[in-house]
Amino acid sequence: MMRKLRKITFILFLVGILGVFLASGALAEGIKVGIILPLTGKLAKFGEIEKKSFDLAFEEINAAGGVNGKRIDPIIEDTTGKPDVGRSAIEKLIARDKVVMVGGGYSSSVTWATIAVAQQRKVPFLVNTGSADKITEQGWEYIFRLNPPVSEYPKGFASFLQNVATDVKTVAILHENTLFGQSGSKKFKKQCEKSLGLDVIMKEGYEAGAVDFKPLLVKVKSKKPDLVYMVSYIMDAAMLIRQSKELNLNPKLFVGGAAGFTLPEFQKSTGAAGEYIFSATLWTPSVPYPGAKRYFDKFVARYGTPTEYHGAEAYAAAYVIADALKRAKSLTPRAVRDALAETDMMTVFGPVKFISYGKKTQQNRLPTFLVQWLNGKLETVWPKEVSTAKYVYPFPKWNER
Amino acid sequence: MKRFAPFLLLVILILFPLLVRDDYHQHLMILVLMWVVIGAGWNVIAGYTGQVSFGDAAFFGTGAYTAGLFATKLSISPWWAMAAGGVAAMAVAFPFGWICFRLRGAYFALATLALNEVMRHIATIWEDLTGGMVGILIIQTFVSKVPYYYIALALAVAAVIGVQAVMGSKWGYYFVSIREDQDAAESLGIDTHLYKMISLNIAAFLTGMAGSLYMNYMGFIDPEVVFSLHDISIMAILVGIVGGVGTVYGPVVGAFIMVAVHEFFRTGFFGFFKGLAALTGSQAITTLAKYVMQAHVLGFGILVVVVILVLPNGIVGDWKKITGWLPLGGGRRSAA
Amino acid sequence: MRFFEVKNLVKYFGGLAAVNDVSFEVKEGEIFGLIGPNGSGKTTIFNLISNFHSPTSGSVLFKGRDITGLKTHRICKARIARTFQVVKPLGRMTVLDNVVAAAFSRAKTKHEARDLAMETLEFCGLAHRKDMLAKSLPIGERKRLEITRAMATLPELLLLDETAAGLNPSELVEAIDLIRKIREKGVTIIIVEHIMKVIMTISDRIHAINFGRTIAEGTPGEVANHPAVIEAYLGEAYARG
Amino acid sequence: MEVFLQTLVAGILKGGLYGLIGIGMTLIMGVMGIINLAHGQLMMVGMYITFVCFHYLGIDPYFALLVSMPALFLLGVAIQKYTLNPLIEVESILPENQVLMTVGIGMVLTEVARFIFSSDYKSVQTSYSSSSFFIGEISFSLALTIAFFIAVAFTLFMFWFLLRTDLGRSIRATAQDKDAALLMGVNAQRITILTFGIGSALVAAAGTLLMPIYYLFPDIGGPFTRKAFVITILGGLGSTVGAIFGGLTLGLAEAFGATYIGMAFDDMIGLVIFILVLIFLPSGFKRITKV
Repeated sequence: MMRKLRKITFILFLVGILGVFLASGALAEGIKVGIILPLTGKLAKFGEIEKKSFDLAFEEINAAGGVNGKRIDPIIEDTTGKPDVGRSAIEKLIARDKVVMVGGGYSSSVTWATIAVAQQRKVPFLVNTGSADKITEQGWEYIFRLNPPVSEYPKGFASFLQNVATDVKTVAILHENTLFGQSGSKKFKKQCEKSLGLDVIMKEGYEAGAVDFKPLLVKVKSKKPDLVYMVSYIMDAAMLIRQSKELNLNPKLFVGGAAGFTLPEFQKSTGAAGEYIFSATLWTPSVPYPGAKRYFDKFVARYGTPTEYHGAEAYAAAYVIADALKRAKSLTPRAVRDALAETDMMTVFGPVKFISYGKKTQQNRLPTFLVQWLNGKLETVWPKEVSTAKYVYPFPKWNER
Repeated sequence: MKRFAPFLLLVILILFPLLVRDDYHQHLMILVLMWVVIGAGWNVIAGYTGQVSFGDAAFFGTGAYTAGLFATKLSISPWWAMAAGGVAAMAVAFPFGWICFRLRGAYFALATLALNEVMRHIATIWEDLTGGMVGILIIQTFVSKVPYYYIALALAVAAVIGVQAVMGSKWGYYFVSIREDQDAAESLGIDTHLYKMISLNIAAFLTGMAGSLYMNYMGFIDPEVVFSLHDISIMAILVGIVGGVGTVYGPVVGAFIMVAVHEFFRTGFFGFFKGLAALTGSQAITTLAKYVMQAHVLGFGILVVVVILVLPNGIVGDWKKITGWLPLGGGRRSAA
Repeated sequence: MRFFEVKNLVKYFGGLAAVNDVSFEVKEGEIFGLIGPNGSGKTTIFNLISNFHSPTSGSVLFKGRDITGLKTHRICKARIARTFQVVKPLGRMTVLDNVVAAAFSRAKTKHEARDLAMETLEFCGLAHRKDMLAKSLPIGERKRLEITRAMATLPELLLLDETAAGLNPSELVEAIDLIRKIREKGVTIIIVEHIMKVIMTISDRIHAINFGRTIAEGTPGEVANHPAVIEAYLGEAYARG
Repeated sequence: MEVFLQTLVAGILKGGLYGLIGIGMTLIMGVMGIINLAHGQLMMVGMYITFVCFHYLGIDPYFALLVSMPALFLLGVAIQKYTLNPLIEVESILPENQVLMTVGIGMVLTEVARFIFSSDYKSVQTSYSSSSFFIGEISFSLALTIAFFIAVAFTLFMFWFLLRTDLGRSIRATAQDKDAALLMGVNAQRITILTFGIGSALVAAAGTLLMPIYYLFPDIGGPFTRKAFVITILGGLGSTVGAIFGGLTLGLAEAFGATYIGMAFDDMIGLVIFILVLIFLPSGFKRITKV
């Protein structure tokens, strides 16, 4: 008898679970937009910032009346930072949730695995972070990219070298061995040698997360370059700068190639050592785009932590998505794609217009800036027209401060 | 009944894409089948031969890169590289095994771990060949999932049947003898070094093939993805031990469970928590759902700890133990 | 041509000589006993013959061929089989599979291997246990499994390491019977044994060692009365007492 | 010359810390005969404790040693008692199931840390974090130099402990010959538990000492686990002196490799040395030093 009772409870339990699953299928009806981000795993930190920004933006859009009176329902899927899981996520979004378009896309490997599906299924995908050049070099008509590809990050810095730092003759390039570091540094080296006429005397990669960069830096020191250009993420960036200080390594210019050198954590963990460090960047709260600073403040007010360029990319992408949905003739993937192709708007991340140039198609083209840490604040120093402070050049020597 | 179970399973698997037409589930099944192949390989060297490998990703990645390089450098269809990927993985396994099989037990395991990392570094640093972290990108051959599904199925079936055949032969007896007692095996005329090499190369071949399949199917690889210690090597171990160490169908069960569990956590128990939150409107459950979804690696970790403590021989290996617990299995227990 | 011969075998572990200049010869078809107190180097000699350890110097000759330094599995192929003092059953395999694995060293097909294994099991009186897991056998039968497995490799020379240790009196009798039966099959046997009663009853000739050195050789009667042997064993008895 | 000397200094200072990481691992390996693949993750936990002490309680990292070491000792004891020791009785095909278990424990620790602290980078910025002093042209990082001397002090203390105390002798006896130790009345279970605790506490110390100059996030454990086993194999299992040699060798090899071959090879150099030592010098430097 007891056994029978247990059996019945067990079956009832299973039925109950099934019931909740079925219930979960029949949820609110809005315009479904899929967002693909790494919310767990190693990349979770940035995925989380992007998710918060998407949430913030979609809430604002919905509060302001949504898209022609309809709510946008973002369905945010976790890729865990793995391509095969990313693919599971987009297959689910398209096949089960029947989204009209997809956004997000963080690391290049996951982005690639997912956009291929989007193209094949003819669902538009707006990439806002995946930065491998190849993503928009396939001529795929359903794929759009908001952020510039990795090879274009040092663009803004070049004009500074040509106009201000003209006495720089030799360059040492240090980079992390990641997609970002390897392609960014390669491109910069080419640019130095071909168009800037600089002598690259050293180019060396390192595995992110090293404890001690001194062997590398002492080598740099012995070669006495005028410019040290580093493509590094936050913590490696901070270690490089701190240990340069320890070694009293004094080039004319320390420049970070985007990424790590502009983030608040960099300042926090270098302290005074971070002063006067330059960095190329796509976005900081001080960029001259409408709403950039406001977005930053809103984010801090809401979540209590600062945001950075990944967040701005996501926030801008949400508005581009809303804009395209508004203009779309119908809420079908095809119509949304056509509307996206005609996007021409201003966002917190800059102007967005998908154009074709070189090998790239449907790629947004953005200027890059040069920023410098001055008095603990990140100031835009180049191009001159948009600068918020005057640059300090050359770099004051560590032991003379 | 038990004898026909594999055939029944095979028929279901053959019919699967015809019955379940949505890409999402087909994709998950392709992953399951790929893991069956990797798990079968791991099971040969670790489960049957007793030489635990922490470095399956070295073979997986080699297979994947072989396919990728065939396509990008030689313009040969990466499908040809399926076999070549297996062979290339063997080319890595051969010198490695030759040198490192003088190490026993945990030391061999550490050496495989080191191999895993060395291969990843090589793929990262040798930019001219591999493209470094930029990775390799190819355009997939098929739009539909179905061809990939059947290729993966063929590979998985071949792997399982192949392993079964090997294990029923002299090699199989030798592998298990080596696992049980290497000295005794050696004294019975078994060239333990040779047969460990054979076992490792079978594992490498299967894993390399799975890597090539991955390249073909996913279209993009970089060193972090295919030489990942966590996502490939450890996952292979999990598939092996959860399914059942040293059993033919263990990897099949293990692959299915691991992919399902992974997806289960990722989607918050397939939307269970979201559904519950929506039904009750409770903020607490929404928060809980968020945590549950973030806990998938934690879930894996706990799964490892629990499986090793409670089901050290995996689900297939300790099947009798499990049926004893379930209330539904009560009928049989009362007989005892 | 001599059947089996050990010449000037020396083995150092670290700075200590475990075997120091031991030589003996075994004739085809005989049971040759190797005795000595605990730690005198008997098992080490077996390990040197089957090359679990390689000798520091000296050589092992089998049917006129120098087999010193041949890999362990090749020694087995050369038809010298051994058992272990601490039994090494292939625990999670059945008794039959244990023997089949051994039989593969002679059989070409699985079928042949099974037949050979079954035959050997019958011969050694372990056929009734064939489907049991080796690890669940009682100690006496584990020792028997060791011998069965060794016999399935069809050896011409069998090295038995303390086969009788730990057996009860009735098992002891069975073990002695089995060893005699094996010899009748034409297999030459070298036996290491601690239990004097066993070795004295079955051996044709005995070689005694202590501290890795030869102290006596001869028929059981001669060796038992050799003063050096008595001293060695008395010494041990005192030490124990 | 300056490059050479600076590299030498960098290698030695780093090697001191590596030695401290290695001693904990080598004790565990020697006594239990297993490889603790959660070693780096235990260090990560120690680092988080240091971070919490500094950030919320305002305790200087060097004083935080007094918190992180006992805490990790208890954690190590719990891990050994409730997850590793029970495995001795579990019947399993794979003899390496204790090693696999440590992998699982490592994953759990990492993810629990992520749960509590998220994936954000944390660092401890003290007044001395980026200070240095110069001897001639050669720069010495202040924090790293202090860490080096504390590490040396711990190492000497461990020597004294292992050679001069009863518990230390029991641990050494168990490491050398488990069966003999059992015969002599050593309670092996208790010894393994204590050893795991001590090993964890030592690696926590290494983590704490690293905190002022390094940074922290949940995944930081993995690379240090790898370094730890490289050091241990280099040094020879269970050998304390060996662990120090192993640590210094790895530190120097990494530093010189980075300077004269390339920083990208940093990790690989350690791994290649590791495989070479495994093959050609199976008992590590123990064979040479005999301690």
